[in-house]
Amino acid sequence: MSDLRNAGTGWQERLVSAYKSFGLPRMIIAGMLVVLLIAAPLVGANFWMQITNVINRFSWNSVLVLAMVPMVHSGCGLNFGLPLGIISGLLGATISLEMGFTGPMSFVMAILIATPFAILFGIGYGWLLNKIKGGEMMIATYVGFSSVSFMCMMWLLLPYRKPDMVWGYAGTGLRTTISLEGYYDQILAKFLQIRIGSLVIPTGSLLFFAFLAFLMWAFLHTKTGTAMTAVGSNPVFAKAAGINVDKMRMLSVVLSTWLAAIGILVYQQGFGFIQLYMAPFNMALPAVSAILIGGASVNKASIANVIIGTILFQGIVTMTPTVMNNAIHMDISEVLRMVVSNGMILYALTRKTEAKS
Amino acid sequence: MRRILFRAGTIVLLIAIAVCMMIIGRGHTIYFDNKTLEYEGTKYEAVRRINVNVNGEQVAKLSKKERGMATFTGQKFSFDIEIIREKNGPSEMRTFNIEVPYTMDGIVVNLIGMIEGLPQDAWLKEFIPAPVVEEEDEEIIIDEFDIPADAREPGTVPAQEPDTETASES
Amino acid sequence: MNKKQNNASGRLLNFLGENSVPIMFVIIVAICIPISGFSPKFLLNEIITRMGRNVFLILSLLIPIMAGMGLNFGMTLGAMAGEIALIFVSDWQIWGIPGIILAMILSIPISVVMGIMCGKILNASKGREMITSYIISFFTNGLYQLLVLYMMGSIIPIIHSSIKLPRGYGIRQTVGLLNMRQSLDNLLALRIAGVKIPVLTFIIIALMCLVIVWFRRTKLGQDMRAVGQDMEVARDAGIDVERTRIISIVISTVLAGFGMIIYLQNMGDMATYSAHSQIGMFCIAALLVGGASVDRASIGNVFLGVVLFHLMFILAPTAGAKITGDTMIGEYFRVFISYGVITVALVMYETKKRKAKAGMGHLLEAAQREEEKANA
Amino acid sequence: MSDHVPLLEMKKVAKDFFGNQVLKDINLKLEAGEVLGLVGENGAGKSTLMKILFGMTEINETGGYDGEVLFNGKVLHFTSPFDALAEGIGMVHQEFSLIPGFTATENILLNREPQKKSVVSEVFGERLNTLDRKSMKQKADGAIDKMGMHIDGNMVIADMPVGHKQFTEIARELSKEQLKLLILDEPTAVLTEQEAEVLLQSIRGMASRGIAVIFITHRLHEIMSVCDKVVVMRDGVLVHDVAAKDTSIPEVTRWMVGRSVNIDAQTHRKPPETPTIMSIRKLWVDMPGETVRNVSLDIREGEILGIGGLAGQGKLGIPNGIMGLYNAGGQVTFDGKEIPLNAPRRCLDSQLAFVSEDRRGVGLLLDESLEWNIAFPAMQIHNKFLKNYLGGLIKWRDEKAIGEVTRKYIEELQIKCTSSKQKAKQLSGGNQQKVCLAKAFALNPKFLFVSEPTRGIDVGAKALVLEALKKFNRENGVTVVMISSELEELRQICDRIAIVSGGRIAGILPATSSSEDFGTLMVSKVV
Repeated sequence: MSDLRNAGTGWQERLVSAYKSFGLPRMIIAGMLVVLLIAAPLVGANFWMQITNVINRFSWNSVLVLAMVPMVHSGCGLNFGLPLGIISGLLGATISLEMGFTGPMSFVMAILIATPFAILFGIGYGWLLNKIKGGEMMIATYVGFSSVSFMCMMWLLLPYRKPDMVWGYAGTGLRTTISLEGYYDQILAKFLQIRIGSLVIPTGSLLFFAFLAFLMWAFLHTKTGTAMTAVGSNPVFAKAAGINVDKMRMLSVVLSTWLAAIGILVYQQGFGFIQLYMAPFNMALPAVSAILIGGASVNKASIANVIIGTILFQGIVTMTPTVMNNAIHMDISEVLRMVVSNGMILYALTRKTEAKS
Repeated sequence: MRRILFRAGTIVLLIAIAVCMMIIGRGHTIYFDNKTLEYEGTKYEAVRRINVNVNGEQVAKLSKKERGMATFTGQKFSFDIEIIREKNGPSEMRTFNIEVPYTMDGIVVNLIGMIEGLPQDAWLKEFIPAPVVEEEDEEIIIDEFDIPADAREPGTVPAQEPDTETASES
Repeated sequence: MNKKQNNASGRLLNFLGENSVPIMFVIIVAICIPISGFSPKFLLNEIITRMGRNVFLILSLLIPIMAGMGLNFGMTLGAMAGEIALIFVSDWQIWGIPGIILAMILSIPISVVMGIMCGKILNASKGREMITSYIISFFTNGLYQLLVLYMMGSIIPIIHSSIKLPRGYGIRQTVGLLNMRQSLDNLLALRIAGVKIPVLTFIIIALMCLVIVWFRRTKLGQDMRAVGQDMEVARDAGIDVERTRIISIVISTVLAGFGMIIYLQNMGDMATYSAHSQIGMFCIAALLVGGASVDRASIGNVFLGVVLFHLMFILAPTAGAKITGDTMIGEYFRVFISYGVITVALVMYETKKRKAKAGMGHLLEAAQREEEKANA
Repeated sequence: MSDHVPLLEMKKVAKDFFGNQVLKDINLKLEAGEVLGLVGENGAGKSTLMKILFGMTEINETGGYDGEVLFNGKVLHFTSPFDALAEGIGMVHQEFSLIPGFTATENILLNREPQKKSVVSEVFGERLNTLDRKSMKQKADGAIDKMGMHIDGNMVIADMPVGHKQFTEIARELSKEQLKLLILDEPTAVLTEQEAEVLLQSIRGMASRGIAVIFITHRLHEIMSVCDKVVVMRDGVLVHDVAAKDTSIPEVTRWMVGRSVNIDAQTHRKPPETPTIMSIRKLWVDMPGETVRNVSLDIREGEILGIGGLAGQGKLGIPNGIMGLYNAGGQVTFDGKEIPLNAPRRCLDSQLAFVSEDRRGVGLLLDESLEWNIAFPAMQIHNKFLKNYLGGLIKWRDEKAIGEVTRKYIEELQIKCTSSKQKAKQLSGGNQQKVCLAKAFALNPKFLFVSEPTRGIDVGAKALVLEALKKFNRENGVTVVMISSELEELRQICDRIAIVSGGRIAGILPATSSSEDFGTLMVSKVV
């Protein structure tokens, strides 16, 4: 039977299978974005401004989406525990600021300080996920939530003293949002920034993402990266081939956590603020649905998925409010975003994947 | 067949209960006025004091030009009033039954008109609340996760748990 | 094995291990009560109020657990159905107990439709029901907002401007339920030594418990238990597994709708866009605190859970403030505990599942050694 | 005689799975109250025949069967086992089909519980009837009595010893009033000797009540003691159908395994008298369904050793345990060094390789390319197909080298595929098996375990695989241990054959020994 299939893989069939693997929901979302792009000038929105917005949002979020890749590759599923990595990033950011670094140095130091936290948290998180193989996604979600709420207490209790970070009246406890002006606000975006009319391209941020994406791509081409993919594809095969499955999974979790930490720092430099307390809660689901929209599944993801997904998702998110508001004076973009992003995750969860144990 | 019958019966029963509830549970607000009333050229003066009782409970004590309020559910409403025309004078008891149209949320009755036995259109009016000028749209936060910043139990507004609040301050 | 079980200390350890979560909470509560300085009367009053308010909602979680579908994070769907019904009822100005009954009846069709949708999706994602039902609750929240924030008042007629947004469509942030506030709780209410007991609410809850007990004895309940334990065997025996699972979710959703209405009539007003968003999490946390696990929960767990969890909820902010001098610490602490307890329960469930799968190599080894001894 | 209708009659029943003929021309008669013993090697077609009789859906899904099955004189057209149950055919499968948290009573009456009506059920359907616990207990107890073995109806399945679970299953079938024919598929496999004896008695009891029984087992003495007639199957053909009293265990054994093909002594070399390369001592392996108990075995350098035996007797557990895929204990020395168990990496480092019987589960990365599948273990274990940068700090995948080696094996083993980049899941079973071999060959092992290399592949591919193994052994001097359920296949290429029975080595014979000798060993310690 399969011999038959082997014989005739014409280009039409390939096209059909490409369509099938792309999936209906993605088609709809891509179609929606095209419609939005066409509609934007028609309803009087500045087209290039829209494009700038999309690129900007892409540059903020892409690293967070990239953080999904390692864990998907090693078969740990979608990293709903992204907030844990984000917390490492937040620790890096706040400590860097507290230590008095400013300008570009504060960004470099934030990354450096966030790294050991990310590794430490990643190891703990990876250890836990190795104990509960098969139930990763649900537990990851709640590990994320617990850690966020735990850190809420810590932000209040840790001895931060820098006046522009803590509540003025009490002198202790971090503020919910901390402005990054004078620190690393737009530090990457301003680097080699290109302006053509109303189109602004944050070259530095894009290059930074490209650099990380390249590293990820390169890693997946090394011996270890290959082993990680094999673990995700078939853990028993990997075990039989002498791979330490748990170690590979752990590595992927650490990588994912670290990328999330870097991701939030990149996000902050674009956004201009550090958001603390309950803010990291909101971060996992958009990243998860972005990579799924990009064509990834629960156990397969590539760099291309990250790029396509982030563009599509952020495109929808940034363009719908303006276009909708201009067109029908009813801003249903937020609701639309919820339906689209969660619908995408649901779609991915209901796809049958090869049963593995 | 038997089952379909039973099922249909259950659904009809539920709908019947629902309809019943809609009738007996329909809430109305009734406002009592002790105000001077002009009807077909005749002027009816407000009295010194009227006490309004619903089910034996006093809901309003109305001096001249005052308005009282009561709420009730259903379409039929009965209340007693005690009329005192002079200070320390004798009181006069009257009982009234009125029917309220289903569609009206609130009605205003002029007690004077009722006491004088005028026709219904003289003393019954629909209560139309004065349009409140509101400031711009209130912000609807429909954030996906919607953890309130102070992370209370959902919907528990502090005002409703005064005990907890005061206790925590002490 | 038998020897170990007969061993008294072993049994004690077993008991402690299986009930570690409730025991931990008892300890937390025992420490917090003296620190917080609340009077017993106040605490008792609070607990009884919260019991009346929450127990019904939590009871709605029991049936999906019985059917092996784990903690139904999708109970939020029922809560939304209840809220939609309440919006209508409050717009139609139906007050008091009739209003509550009408809202319950109205919520049934909405809950059933949502439940069927949820059940079908969960059938397509067997093995990861929990994360799926969790995402479904977000997804449906989007649909709910589309309905309530955009369609109500524009497509669906809403009469009263008191619940409508000034812009002409959409429902306000809060919908006042003053006219039915606690009407269920106040009817037949008793006051014993200053403690108010909402007798009618408790009677309803007791009836619900009886219904659940009865339901376990029905054919459907038996089928659900069978499906919950082994889908394949149940299917081989001719039980329609998919349908049974959908029914369990539908029942849970309908009950959650009723529960939400009971909850909101007690609160007296409704946060239109956020009342449901956390309710699933709090109910699940409470159930788990009561000693339930992902695959096993009883009515006893519900009551114990409500008492312990809500005691913690009342005590944490004050105790936290007394200890650290900051009220917010306690607030965050109780959120942390809620999430933490769910995390711990999920981890325990998964590790137990894996342990059960792990083989009995040691038995083989022992048998071999016996054999050698016999040969020697 | 002509108007007498037997309870069950099969006429010219045949079945193929996509051109692969597994049953040919089966004719069979069974009277009410008769006990029929069905014996045959694994893959002889017993289970397919029973699946046809029981109306299993997979038969229908794969195109039905040829010939006729008559039950009580009526031609059967089952579309699902429920049809069979309705007709009065019951089957006790090898795997338990019981709800672990239910009591025996609940399991016996699963989905057939006596019920009481109530008002609620009038509205919401019969499923809201309450269970009638009292009559449930009565019915279940009745069935247990019928069986003759006492089990506690209130005991939860999870707490039961294995034997009682088996009896619960049987009681479930007996509780069905319409039961006329009961199929028992290796029911005694999990029973202790005494329990098995009770079961045999209860089979006799059933027969005396007029229930016909088809009894499948590898324990031939059980067949002899309880059956009225014995039916022997081999290679999809019914070879003998005789009364039990007219035959004997050795004769049945011969029928079971004996093929007329006599192994040509010339094609066989003399078993090499080389030193031992691997010695296994007191090995136990906890592999579900293939438990290994206290195995000791010496393997000589450069030989091809076959390990045979019936399914479920533990032959598969041996390589899986040594290679660290299942929990194992004992001692294994290879080339003078002890190999730690439960550590796959250490085995591979010592140049052992393993081709698993579970191609799709263990053997392949189904979603990846052939290149990955073939090169992966060699890359990971021996750092092959890698380019080193920065003094070995970065080990980059060498796609070119991987492509080359893959194409080399594609050619050598004649793997049919569109390109070396094709995904493994798109290949046919035979070609997948070749990929698994290529993967092992690419490791350049000194010692190779091959488990069921020909399972589920067509004849052409089978010959190729066996030839490739033989060549690999002869040309590279690699010691090969081949595990297979097909004795003939082992006899073709092996030097010596060890037979595993009951988790233990029952004996080791040269490949040229007679079929009967092997057959006797196979059933010698069956548990």
